[in-house]
Amino acid sequence: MIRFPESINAGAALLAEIEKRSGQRLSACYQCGRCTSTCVAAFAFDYPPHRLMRLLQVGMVREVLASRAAQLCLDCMTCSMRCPMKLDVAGVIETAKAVADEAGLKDSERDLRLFRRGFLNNVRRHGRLHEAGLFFWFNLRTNNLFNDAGLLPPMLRKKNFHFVPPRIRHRRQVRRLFQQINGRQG
Amino acid sequence: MLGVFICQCGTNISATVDTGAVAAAAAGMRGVAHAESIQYTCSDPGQAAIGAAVREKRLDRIVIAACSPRMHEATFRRALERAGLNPYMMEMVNIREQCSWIHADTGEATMKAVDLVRKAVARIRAHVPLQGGKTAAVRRALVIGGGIAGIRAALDISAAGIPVTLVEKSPSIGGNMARLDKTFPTLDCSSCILTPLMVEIKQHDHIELMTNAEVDDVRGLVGDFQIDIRRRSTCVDEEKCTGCMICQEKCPAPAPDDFNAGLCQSKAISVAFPQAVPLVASLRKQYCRRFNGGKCRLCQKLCPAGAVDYGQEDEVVSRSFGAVVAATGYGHYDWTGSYPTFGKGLYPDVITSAQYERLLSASGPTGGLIRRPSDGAEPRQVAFVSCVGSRDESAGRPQCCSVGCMYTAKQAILTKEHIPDSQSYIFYIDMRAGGKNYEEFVRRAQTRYGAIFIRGRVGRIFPRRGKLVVMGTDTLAGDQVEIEADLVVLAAGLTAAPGAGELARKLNIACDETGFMAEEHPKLRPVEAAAAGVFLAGACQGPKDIPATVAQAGAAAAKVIGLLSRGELETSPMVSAVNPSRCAGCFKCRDVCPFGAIDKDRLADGLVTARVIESLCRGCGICNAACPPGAISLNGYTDKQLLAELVEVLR
Amino acid sequence: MEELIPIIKKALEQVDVVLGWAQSPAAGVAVPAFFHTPAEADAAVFDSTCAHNLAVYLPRLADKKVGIVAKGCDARSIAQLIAEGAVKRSGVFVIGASCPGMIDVKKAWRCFGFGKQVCDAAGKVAMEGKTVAREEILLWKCRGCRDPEPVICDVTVGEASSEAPAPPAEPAGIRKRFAAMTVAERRQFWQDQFSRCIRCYACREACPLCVCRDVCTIQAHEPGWAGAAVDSPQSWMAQLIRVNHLAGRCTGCEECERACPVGIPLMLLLEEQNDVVEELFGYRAGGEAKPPFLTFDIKNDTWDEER
Amino acid sequence: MSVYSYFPGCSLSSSATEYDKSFRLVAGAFDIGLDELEDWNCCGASPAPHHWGGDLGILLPARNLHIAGAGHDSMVAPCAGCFNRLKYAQHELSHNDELRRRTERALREPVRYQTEVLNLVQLLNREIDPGDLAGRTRGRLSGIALGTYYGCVLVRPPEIVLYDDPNDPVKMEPLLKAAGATIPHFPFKTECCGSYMGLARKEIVLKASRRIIEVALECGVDALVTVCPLCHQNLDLRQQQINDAFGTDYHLPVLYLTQALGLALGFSPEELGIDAHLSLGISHRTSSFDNTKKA
Amino acid sequence: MPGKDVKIVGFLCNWCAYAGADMAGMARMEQPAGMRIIRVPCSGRVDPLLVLKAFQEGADGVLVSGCHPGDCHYGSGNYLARRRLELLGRMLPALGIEPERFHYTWVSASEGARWAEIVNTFTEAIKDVDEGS
Repeated sequence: MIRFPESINAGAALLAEIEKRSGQRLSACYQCGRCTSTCVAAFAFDYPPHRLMRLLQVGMVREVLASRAAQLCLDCMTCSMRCPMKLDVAGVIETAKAVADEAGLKDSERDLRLFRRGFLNNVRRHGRLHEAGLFFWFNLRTNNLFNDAGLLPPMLRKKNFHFVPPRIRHRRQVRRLFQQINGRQG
Repeated sequence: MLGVFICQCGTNISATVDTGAVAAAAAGMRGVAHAESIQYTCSDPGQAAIGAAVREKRLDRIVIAACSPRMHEATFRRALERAGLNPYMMEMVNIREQCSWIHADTGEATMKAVDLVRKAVARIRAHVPLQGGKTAAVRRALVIGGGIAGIRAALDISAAGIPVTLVEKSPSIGGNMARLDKTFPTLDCSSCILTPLMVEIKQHDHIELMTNAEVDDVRGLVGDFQIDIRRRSTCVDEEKCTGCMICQEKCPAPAPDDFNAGLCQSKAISVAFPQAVPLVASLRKQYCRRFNGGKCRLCQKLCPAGAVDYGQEDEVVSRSFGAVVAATGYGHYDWTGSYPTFGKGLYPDVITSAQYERLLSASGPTGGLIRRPSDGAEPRQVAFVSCVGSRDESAGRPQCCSVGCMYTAKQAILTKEHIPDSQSYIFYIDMRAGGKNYEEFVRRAQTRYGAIFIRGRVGRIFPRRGKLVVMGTDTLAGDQVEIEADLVVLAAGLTAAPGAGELARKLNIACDETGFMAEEHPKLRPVEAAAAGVFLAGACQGPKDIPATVAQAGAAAAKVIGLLSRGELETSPMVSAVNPSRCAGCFKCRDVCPFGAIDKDRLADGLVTARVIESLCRGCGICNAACPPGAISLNGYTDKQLLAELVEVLR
Repeated sequence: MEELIPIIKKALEQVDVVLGWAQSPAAGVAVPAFFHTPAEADAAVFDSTCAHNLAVYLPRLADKKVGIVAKGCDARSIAQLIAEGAVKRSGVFVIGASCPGMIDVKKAWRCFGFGKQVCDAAGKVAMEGKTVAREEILLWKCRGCRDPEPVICDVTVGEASSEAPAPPAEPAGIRKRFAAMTVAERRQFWQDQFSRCIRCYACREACPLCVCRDVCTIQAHEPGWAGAAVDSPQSWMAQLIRVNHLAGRCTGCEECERACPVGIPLMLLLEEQNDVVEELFGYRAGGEAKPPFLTFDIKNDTWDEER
Repeated sequence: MSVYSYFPGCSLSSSATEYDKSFRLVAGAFDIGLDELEDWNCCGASPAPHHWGGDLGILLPARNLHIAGAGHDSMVAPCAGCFNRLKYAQHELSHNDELRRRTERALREPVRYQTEVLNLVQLLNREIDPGDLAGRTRGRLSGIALGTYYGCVLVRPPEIVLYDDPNDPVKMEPLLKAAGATIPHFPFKTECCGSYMGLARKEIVLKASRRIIEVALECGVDALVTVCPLCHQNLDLRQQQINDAFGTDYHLPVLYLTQALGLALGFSPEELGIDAHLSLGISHRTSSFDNTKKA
Repeated sequence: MPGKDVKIVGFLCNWCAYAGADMAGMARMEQPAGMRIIRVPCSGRVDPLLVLKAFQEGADGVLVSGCHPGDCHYGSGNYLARRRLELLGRMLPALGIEPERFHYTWVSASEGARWAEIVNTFTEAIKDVDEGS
């Protein structure tokens, strides 16, 4: 049960943070559901986009931060393009994701987080993405060795699958860029 | 002797402005003999207090700090008159709309209010008593637009014995209502209600009907508008045509059928629809072969009445009117531009409710059988999409169309009546059924007719194997929805009628930001437009349903009757006047006057000076600003008055 | 320019009076003269000191038929008065004089001494031993003169000058300084300038287009646009009224500035205003069209003001 | 000859080498000089802005902008993702002082970020005159219906990328039409393909991409044309996975815009790397492309 | 509090701009308190001298607003006004008045939000000038 005003009060600070960072006023949402109607990933969400917006409106910010939806959002911005109130729904979800990162909420969508982390560490190491390296690393870490194995033969045929990682000269500079991240790492 | 009254307006003003302090400050201003703060100055006790103060302290000029003068200036002028003062010896100070309502800080708002009162006190010392004149009013009204609003207004005005000219742009009166099948919430047949009224218009002695006609030019002002009406050439002599439709039958040139919302084709020469009033054919030159390089004269040859005249030209009729009723109705929002995800109009089976209305109608292109446009099949699964071009700021249309929910429910009911094994789905956001018996009607659609209401806005419509996939959301169930529909009906929003803005400009009245004509005040002057003598009826003022339209048309008619029944009108004394002893005779005033209201006057000593023709002067004051020696002044807004204000607010 | 005298005499056959110039023996320069009879006309001269704009007399002679000797710039004033209806075209007979450019006699006097004859018989500037470049003592408006020939005239006198008008000068002196000033400096500049104003209204009296004369609002007690006090803000406001009333009407004849006994550079204001009017409306006072503030065509007024 | 800095990005130098190859061929044909950016790094792609607070989504592309700042006036980034990241970084660097300072701390000098960043369509529209193209292609693509698939990041967010209508982009059309192709109505041209979820959450990609292919076929599309390597991967490389997952039998070729134009210009499918395309290898339309080559 | 020390005189036509300012009030749109509105029947009534007089009397800014071109209640008043006012605006630097202190613009009766926005931005602009000088 949502208790008013307790719920609103409890979520007020976080909500204000999300509104400030995203530049969106959540109260403008009138729950028409068009964001959900256009979302290609919503079927995999625990909360569809319009419910994320509603949860924020009533102060249930933690539910949003911890949601799988916030992690799974593709940021394709279709919802933002369609919102009749011109709200940047994707931007709100994106902000929620960043706030969740900073708050250290790491339980949902571990594989996806792992992939993103692996991707970025891969770039940190080489300066560019080593696709084959990421591919094998991810499958090893997730104990799913045959994930996308069917794609390998055609890739190999294309000669597009490089086993030797790319290297750039100023890798150190790239690493310095990584040191400038504000949010929490890991 | 000056009296100052500070209105508290309940708490509207006093919540932010310390009215007591303003009154105290006013009491100390030069010439002020009386200052008080009143709870509701516009109320009876408030006006009585003004009267009492005038009598007791022999006040001769009054300053009232209250709401906007646009709201109550007339009220207080009457109050002064009752108190025995010249009504123009009053100055209003706007401390509500332009002070208490826009400031949060009491100190600041109070200080501003004192400033504004001081400005008015200074100004009113320069006031002089003004006396309005009387002018004869033309006893004839113009009604623009022949939909249900215009028809009702014309009938009501003429019932009071005032002649009416009814101007309609299209070939027949009837408007949008004539295109409807049935009407909510009673489901009575639209034609059955409307057609008798249309006929009554045609037969009425006091009503002059002009179809294919538009207002060309408007001059003059309330009581005596001179209006040019252009009657478009239709190449058909209205007197001779009997409406036999032989021409239409034989005409070889196809043309869009406007009446049927483009669902089918008509002919270049045609009768608008079988119940049209007047029942005459008209020829649309842009589609006619003869007017596009061809030699065809079939209609002329075949017309048994000899009514076809290719040489007919536009005719401009000039008339004088005492008052005007605008009843131009509404237009349909063109959704194809702003909703690319609905197919941009490329899917034939995505239609608007206006088109669906024609499919439902027995007089429509399918004879009342619901057949979808692409293949003529009878649809089983029908999806209704609400709020297309309504409540959508991304499409620049934030407003509610106010009738979509109701007519969509109606169409779902009629769908079930036409095709008993059909299923209707209504995507809605909020069900707005505020009228009498409306909610019950919507419930009926749901319970008795089994329409499935889905709360959520549709995101996409795309084709799949001859059907249309409607992707939406059921926000109540919290999940996405996909429907394979045979037919999709979009409840497209209502817009101002095409050309309404241009007409408003000619009539010198305002439109709101959505393009509908603006009333002077939503509660105090709901049918009055910004220009005196112009009234609004029906959907030209904003989207509304038929009952509200008819009611407003009656109200507009009552206003016209009230205005013209006395035969004469009071004129404003706020016109320009020339002080001949200061006139240099340069006539710059005459050059700038938009109304030709300046004439030459030869004084006894031979000097030539300017003179104002008061009956033509409208009180804009442009001449005043153009006069180098300051000889011409606009009563009520003289240089002296404005300078007094200016100096005082900057003190 | 001796051919002027017979032309004036001939004009007097059809007009009541001819406005021209005669030599002032005391000052050594030409001064305005009214010729009513052929005999009087013998005194007529036309040389480089005939700076006065005689059009200033026309409105007050509106009931007479008047002949007037006019330079190119004077003719613009006449045309403007006609366009505004202050003077009837049929009431004036314009003797257009080819103008060699007028000199600033005050500057000439500074060079040669007061009362010295500064023009020779040919109408050229005589230097009496002293050499001063002609450009230096020319009136500002004559530099880069746009109207050496009268826009309106019934008869012409003199050869069209073979000499090209002096080229427009780079802003020098006060113009240069003014152009370089910040807005705040200009505010101070005008305050200083108008602290010298003695409210003599010579600027207004010399102006051919100040047609209000005795009903002029600057001097009116009501409604009180500008007080009568001789102090800088009020004098400044009074001048602004005049400048405003000349918007789109001033032909740039410089008579106000020439008349100012305390030397306030009034033309800085009027030149700026004339430039803006020309830029905005493509209008230059002194033609056949009425000023842009008195006449315009709404339908074609598509000018986009939302800069 | 105008010369542009060229930012290939990771995809064009590994899994999408055919995009790079075909781009260079088309550029060469129109005398467009490409000067590959020296020592460029990964733009951060989709994961960077979505992880660790998102700063890397700006920091990584910033370095590339900085390198480009020393080179030509304009830089082309054919990969839609790289283009989007670069535009984003440009926007943030000019609006977010704090982030710019952090960038400069890493780069150890003031960052140069003003280089004009162009996407592939922008570049081609600027450099290729449709009339010229029409003359040189002699209608080789005529009779082929190409579905223009823009994806999401090329046009969104509109206030950052400042390019084309975000809901109904059309800028690919003039060139393809000039090459003789027909462009049927294709409503899913900006629908998301599932982005980078392929490895971690495959079902999202398969479902999203399936719908795009389904609608394309419904609209009579013979082949999709794209400028995004990730979209290409999801729609083409994973087409068989889609068929396996949904029991469909799709064989819809997916071409890079440069491949389509390359075909039109008479380059062979091999030269353009088209033989590498999975979906095309099993396509019923293969023959029609062979025909175009002969024509 | 914004605009506390900035005194602005606004000449507003009765039919459009004044009604627009009323509309802003009806929508309770908070605005700086320095605006002092003088109602005139038409922007064409605004003699440029009124503006200059306001500056002379110490106004920090002057705003003139009327109906949008084409919507003038009197047909052409605002056209005439914009000619006079445009000239005035361009003259101000020569008169020693910062042109930012003067603005003329059109506000319709329904544009309450626009009016509030105009008052806010104009007040800010004047404050900028004040701080700059």
